[in-house]
Amino acid sequence: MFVVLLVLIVILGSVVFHMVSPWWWSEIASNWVGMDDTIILTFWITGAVFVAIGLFMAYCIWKFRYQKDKRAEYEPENSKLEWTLTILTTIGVIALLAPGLIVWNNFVTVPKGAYEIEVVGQQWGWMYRLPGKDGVLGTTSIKNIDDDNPFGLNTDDPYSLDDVLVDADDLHILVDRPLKLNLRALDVLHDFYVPQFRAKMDMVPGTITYYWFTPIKTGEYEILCAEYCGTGHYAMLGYVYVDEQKEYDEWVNEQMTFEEVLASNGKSDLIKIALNKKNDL
Amino acid sequence: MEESSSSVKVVIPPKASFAKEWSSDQKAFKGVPWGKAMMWIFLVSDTFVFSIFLISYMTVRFSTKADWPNPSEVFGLHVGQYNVPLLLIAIMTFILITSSGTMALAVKYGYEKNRKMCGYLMLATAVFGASFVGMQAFEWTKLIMEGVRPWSNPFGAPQFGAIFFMITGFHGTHVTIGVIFLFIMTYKVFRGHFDTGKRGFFTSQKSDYEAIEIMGLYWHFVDLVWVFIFAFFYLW
Amino acid sequence: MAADSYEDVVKNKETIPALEVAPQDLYHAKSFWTKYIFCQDAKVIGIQYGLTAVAIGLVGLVSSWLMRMQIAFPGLIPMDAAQYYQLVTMHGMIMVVYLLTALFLGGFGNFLIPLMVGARDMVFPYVNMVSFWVFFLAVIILAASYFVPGGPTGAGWTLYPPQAITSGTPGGDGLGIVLMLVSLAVFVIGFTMGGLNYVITVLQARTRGMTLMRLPLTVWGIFTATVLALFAFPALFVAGIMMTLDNMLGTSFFMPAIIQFGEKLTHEGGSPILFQHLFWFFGHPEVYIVALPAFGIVSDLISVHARKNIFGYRMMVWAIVIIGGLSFIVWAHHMYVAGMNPWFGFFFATTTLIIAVPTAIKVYNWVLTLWRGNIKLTLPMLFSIAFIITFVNGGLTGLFLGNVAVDVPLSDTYFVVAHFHMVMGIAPVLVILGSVYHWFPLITGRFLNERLGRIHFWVTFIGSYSIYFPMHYLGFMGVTRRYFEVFEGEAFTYSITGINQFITIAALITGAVQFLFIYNIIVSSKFGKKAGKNPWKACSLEWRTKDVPPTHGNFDKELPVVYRWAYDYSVPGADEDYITQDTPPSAVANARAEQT
Amino acid sequence: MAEGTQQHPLKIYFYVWTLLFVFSAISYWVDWYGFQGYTRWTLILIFMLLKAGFICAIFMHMWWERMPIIAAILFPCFAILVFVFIMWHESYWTLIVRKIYFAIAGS
Ligand code: HEA
Ligand code: HEA
Ligand code: CUA
Ligand SMILES: [Cu+2]
Repeated sequence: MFVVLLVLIVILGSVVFHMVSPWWWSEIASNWVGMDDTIILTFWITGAVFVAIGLFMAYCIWKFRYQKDKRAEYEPENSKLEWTLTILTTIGVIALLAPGLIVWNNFVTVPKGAYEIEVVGQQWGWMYRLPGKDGVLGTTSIKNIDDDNPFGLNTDDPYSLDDVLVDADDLHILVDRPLKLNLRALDVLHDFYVPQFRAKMDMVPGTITYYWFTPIKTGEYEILCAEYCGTGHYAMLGYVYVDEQKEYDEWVNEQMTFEEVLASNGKSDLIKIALNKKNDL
Repeated sequence: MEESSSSVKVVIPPKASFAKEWSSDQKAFKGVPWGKAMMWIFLVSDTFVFSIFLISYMTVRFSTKADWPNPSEVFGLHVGQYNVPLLLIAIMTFILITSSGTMALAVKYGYEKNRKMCGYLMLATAVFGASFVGMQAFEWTKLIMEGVRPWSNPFGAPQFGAIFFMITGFHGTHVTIGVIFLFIMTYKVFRGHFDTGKRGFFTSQKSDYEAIEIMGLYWHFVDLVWVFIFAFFYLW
Repeated sequence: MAADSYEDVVKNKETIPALEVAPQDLYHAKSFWTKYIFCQDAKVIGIQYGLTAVAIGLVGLVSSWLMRMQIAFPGLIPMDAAQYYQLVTMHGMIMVVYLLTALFLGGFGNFLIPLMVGARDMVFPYVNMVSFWVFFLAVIILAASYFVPGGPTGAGWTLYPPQAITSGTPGGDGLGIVLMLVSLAVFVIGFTMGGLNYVITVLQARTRGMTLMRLPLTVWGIFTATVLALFAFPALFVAGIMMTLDNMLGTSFFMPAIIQFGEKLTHEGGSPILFQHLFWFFGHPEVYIVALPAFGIVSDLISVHARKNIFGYRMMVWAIVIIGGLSFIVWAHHMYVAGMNPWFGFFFATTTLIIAVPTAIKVYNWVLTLWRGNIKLTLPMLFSIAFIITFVNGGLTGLFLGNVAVDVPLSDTYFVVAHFHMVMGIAPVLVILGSVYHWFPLITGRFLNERLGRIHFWVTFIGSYSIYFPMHYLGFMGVTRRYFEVFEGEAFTYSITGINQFITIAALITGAVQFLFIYNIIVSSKFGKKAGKNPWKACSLEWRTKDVPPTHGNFDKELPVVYRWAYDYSVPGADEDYITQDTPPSAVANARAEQT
Repeated sequence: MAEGTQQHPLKIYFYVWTLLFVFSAISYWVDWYGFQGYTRWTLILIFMLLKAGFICAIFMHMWWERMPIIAAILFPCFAILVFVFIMWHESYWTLIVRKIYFAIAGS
C-alpha cells in the first residue's frame, strides 16, 4: 500500500514543511496587519480542508482497495450529504470572504489625514514628487516632458511650482503617518512594491493609480518592481527609508523644488507665467 | 454505412416541454438541422466578436479626454447647397435592410422549392450587398481624402479614425464574404443543385435548400450588426 | 408525429426510439494523402492534434528547464535577460494555448466525442479537417517567430501593452510580437471551426437513447470547455487585432501618450487597462477551458478504476455548467492590483469565491466515489489520485488569491506562479498522462508498459509536487515573478538560493522522465502487450466499437442504442461488475434498474 | 427536404420589412432633428432594439424556433451585458482620474 503511504507523506509533509519552513514573510512594517491576519485565517480554513480531504482519501484507498470477490457499493447519489457539504463549503467561503472585503474596503478608502507623494515609474527606475508647501501636487502631462522638466509638470498650473522633485531611486517617508501614494508611469506598466508594507498597485501610463498605508517602523526597505516592464524589470529596484520627522525634513530640504529646477535652467519666464496664474487665484 | 432498417423520423415532443427537449436523446434542438444549428452557434460566437469591438469602442471613447468628432457632421454630404447629415449612411442602411428583405423572401421560396423566385431574390440580395460594399468603399475614400487616418484625424480624438476603419472594415469583410457566397448560392440555385442534391465541390455533402436558410441567417446577422453600428457609431 | 416514441425515450423503455438523425455519408479516403494527411476521420484528426500539441509542448518543457537553470544557477547556461523573458513568454503561451487547449479539445475532443456519444464522426468532417490544418499553421507561425530578427516576443504570456509593443521588450519592436498575435488569431479561427463541430456533434448527433444526462462526464467537460472557448476566444481575437493595429499602424486603442527612453511616441489617449480586461475576459475562461476537460476525464477514470458509479452525477454535470457560466464574470480577479476601478474588487472577489463552491462539490464527489469503491490501483487511478491532491492544493491557494485583500501582497509573486502551476501545470497534465494510459489500448490495441509507467508516475507526481509546493513560500516572502535574477537584498528574510536549486533539480528530473514516457509510447505502440476489447471493463461507448482500434465510421452497421448512463458499475444483481451503456434491460433482468 | 422547415405567409415579411424601414427612418430623423441628451439616447436605443428584435425574430425565424435553441442563443449574451456594464464604469473612472491629474488634453 505504497500509495496510501505516499498520500499520507504528501499531506503531512506539506503541513510539516509549512511549520518548519524558514521561508516566510518578512516582519510587517505597515498598518496592513489585516492582510496578514486574513492570510493566516485562510491558512487555517484551507489547511483543515486540505488535510481532511487528503486523509479521507488515504483512508478510502486503503480500506476499499481492490478485492476480487468484492463489489463496490451502488449509490448514485445522496442529496442530503451533497447539500450538507455544499452548505458547509458556502459557510467556509463566507468566513474567508467577509474579513477580506473589510480589509479591502480599508485599503481603497484613504483616510482624511493622509499626505500625498507621487511615485513615477519609468524603464527602469523610480522618481518621486512631493506636493511642497501648498500640499497639492500639480497636474502633469507626458507632452511637457523634456530635459528641463523630467516630470512633465504643467507650468501653467499654480500648484506645480513648489512641488519637490526627487529624481532618484530612493524615497524617504514619515513613520506613523498615513501616506497616500499616487502612482504614475511614463512608459509602461510598473508596480511599486515593498514586501514589508504588503501593499502594491500597478502604475499605468495614461492614468493615475493609488494606494495608502501607514509605515509603523523606521528603517530601510527594498523596493521591487512587481509588474513586468521589459528587459530591465528585475533590476528596477530602489530603497524606501522610513524616517522620524527630523531626518525626513533634512532630506526634504536637500531636494529641489520645481521652481528651483526651472530657475537653474534659466527658465525664469516660465516661473513668471506660473506665478501670475497663482496670483490670479 | 447506411443505417439498414430505420428511416429518419422527427420526434417532436409536445411544445411546452423545454426541459424535456433538453433531456431527450439524439437532438437537443428538435427539428433543427446540423448546419443551421452550427450557423446559429457560430453567430453567437461572432456576436461576441462584434460586441467586444463595440465595448472597446465605448471604452476608448468614454475614457479619452479629447473631443469625439460629431459623426453626423463628419459623415454628412453636400447635396447642392445643403448639408445633409449622414446621408450616405442612411442610404446604406436602407440598402442593407432591403437586401435583408429580399433574403428573407428567398429563404421562403427556398422552403417552397420555388427555384426561379429563390434564385432571383438571391441575386437581388447579392447585388444589394455588393452595392453596400461599394458605398462603403466610397465612404472610406472620402474620409481618407479628408485626412482621416487610423492614427489621427483632423476632427478630434485619434481613436475616431481607428475605430471607424476597424469596425466598418470588419463588418465590410463580413458583407464581402456574404456577397461572394450569395453569388455562389445563386449559381447553385439556378443550376438546380439544390433540387438534384448534387455534391458540393469542397465538402462533398449533398446540396439542399437548407443551405439557403443558413445563408439567410448569416446575411441577416450582418444586417443586425449594422443596426448596432448605426446606432452606436453613427448616431451616438 | 410519433409523440409516444418520445415518451419511450424518456421512460427508458426497451423499444428502440425512432431515428432522428440522418445517417451520415462519410468521405472515404482514396489515397495516402486523404487517409493520413488530409484525413476527415475525427480520430485521426485527434491524433494529429495531439502529436502537434505535444511536439510544440516539448519546446515549452525545454524552455522551462532553461528558465529554471537561470533562476537557480545563473550563468551556467549563458543567457541574457532578454532571452530569459522570451523563454518565459513562449513557455507560458505554448503550455496554456498550444499544448493544453489543443490537446484537450482538439486531441481528446476529436478522438472521444464521436465515439462516446455514438456518432460515426463529427458532423462536418471536412470543416474538422480544415480546423486541424489551420491550427497547424498557427503552430508554424509561432515557431517561425523564433527565427525572425529580434527573436520571439518576450512580453510575458499576458502580452500587456504598452510594454508588449515597445522597444524595451524583446521582440517588441520587431516581428516577434506580430507573429505571436497573428498566430493566436489563426489559432482562434482554426479552433472555432473545430469547436463548432464538437458542440453540434454533442447537441445534435447523439445516438438513440443517449440523452444529455447519460453522457459520460468526459464529454460534458470537453463540451462545456468548447462552449466557453467559443465565447471567450473572440476577446483574445479582437484584442489581438487591435494590438496589431497599435503596433503596425500606430493607432491608440491601448496606447496612451508615453515617453520611452526619452522619446515621445505618437500614441495618445488609449487605455492599457482595456487590454487587460479583454485579455482576462478571455484568460479566465481559458484556464477553465483547460480545467473542465480534466474534471470530466478524471471523473471517468476514477469511476472505471474504482469499479463504482461516479457519485452525484447530476451534481457533477450542473457543477461543470455552473463553473462554465460563472467563469465569465470573474475575470478581473487577475486585475485586483492592476489599477482598475477599485470598487470592482468587491464584485469580483465575491464572484470568484462563489465559483469555489461548485468546484468543491466536484472534489467531494470524486473522493466520495472512492468511498466504498473497489479501487484498482492501475496507472490511470494513480494519476487520478495525484490529480485530486494537486488540484485541491492549487484550488485552495486560488482562494487566497481570489480574496481581494489577500491578493494584494501575493499578486505578481511566486505564490501566483505556484498556484497556477499546481492547478494548471500539473493537475490537468496528470489527467492527460493518466488518460493516455487509459485510452492507449483503444488507440493502438496495446497496453503501455506498466513498469515504465510506474516509474513515470512516481517521479512525475513527487517531482512536480516538490517543485511547486515550496514555491508558494517564496511568494509569501515577496519574491516577485518574472525576475531574471533576484538580488537578495533587504526584502527577504532568508536566502532563496537553496530552495531554488532544489526546485530546479526537481524540475529537471520531472521533465526528463517525460521522455521516458514518450519512449514508452513509441515502443509500446509496436511491442506492447495486446489489450483486446474493453480491457478496463468500462461501460461507455468508446469501447463498444466493431474493431479495436476503431476504424473509420466507428461502429458496426447499426449505431448502438443506449439504455443507461455510463456508470453502471457494480450494479446489485448483475452478473458482471459493469453493464455497458448499450446493454438492453432485458439482458440484465436481475440487475437493479438505472437510477438517473 | 430538410427537417423542421417552416412556411409563413408572404404578408408578414412585407410587414416587417416596412416596419424596419420606418424604424430606420425614425432613428435617422432623431439625428436630423437634433435631439440631444437622454431623449436622443433613449430614442436611439429603443429603435435599435426594435429593429434588432424584428430582424432576429422574423427574418431569422427565431420566433418560430423551439425554446431550447432560443435559450442557447440568448443566454450567453448575458455575459456581454455584464462586460458592458463593467467597462462602462471602468471608462468613466479612467476619465475622471485623467481629468483630475492631467490638465492638458491627451495622455
Ligand atoms: C487550470 C487552471 C486554473 C484553475 C482551475 C484556477 C482556479 C482558481 N484560480 Fe487561478 N490562475 C490560473 C489558473 C487557474 N486557476 C492561472 C494560469 C493564473 C495566472 C495567470 C498569470 O497571471 O499569468 C491564475 C491566477 C489566479 C488569480 C490572480 C492572481 C494574481 O495574478 O494576482 C486568482 C485571483 O483570484 C486566482 C484564483 C483562482 C480561484 C479562486 C480558483 C478556483 O476555481 C479554485 C476552486 C477550487 C477549490 C477551492 C479547491 C476545491 C475545494 C474544496 C476542497 C472545498 C473547500 C473549500 C472551501 C472551504 C471554500 N487564480
Ligand atoms: C500548462 C501549463 C504549464 C506547464 C505544464 C508548466 C510547466 C513548468 N513550468 Fe511554467 N508557466 C506557465 C504554465 C505552465 N508551466 C505559465 C502560464 C507561466 C507564466 C508565464 C509568464 O509569466 O508569462 C509559467 C511560468 C513559469 C515560471 C515563472 C517564470 C518567471 O516568472 O520568471 C517558472 C519558474 O520556475 C516555470 C517553471 C515550470 C516548470 C519547471 C515546468 C515543468 O517543467 C514541470 C515539470 C514537468 C511536468 C509536470 C510534465 C510536463 C508534461 C507535459 C509538458 C506534457 C507532455 C505530454 C505528453 C507527452 C502526452 N513556469
Ligand atoms: Cu518596472 Cu517592472
Ligand atoms: Cu482566473
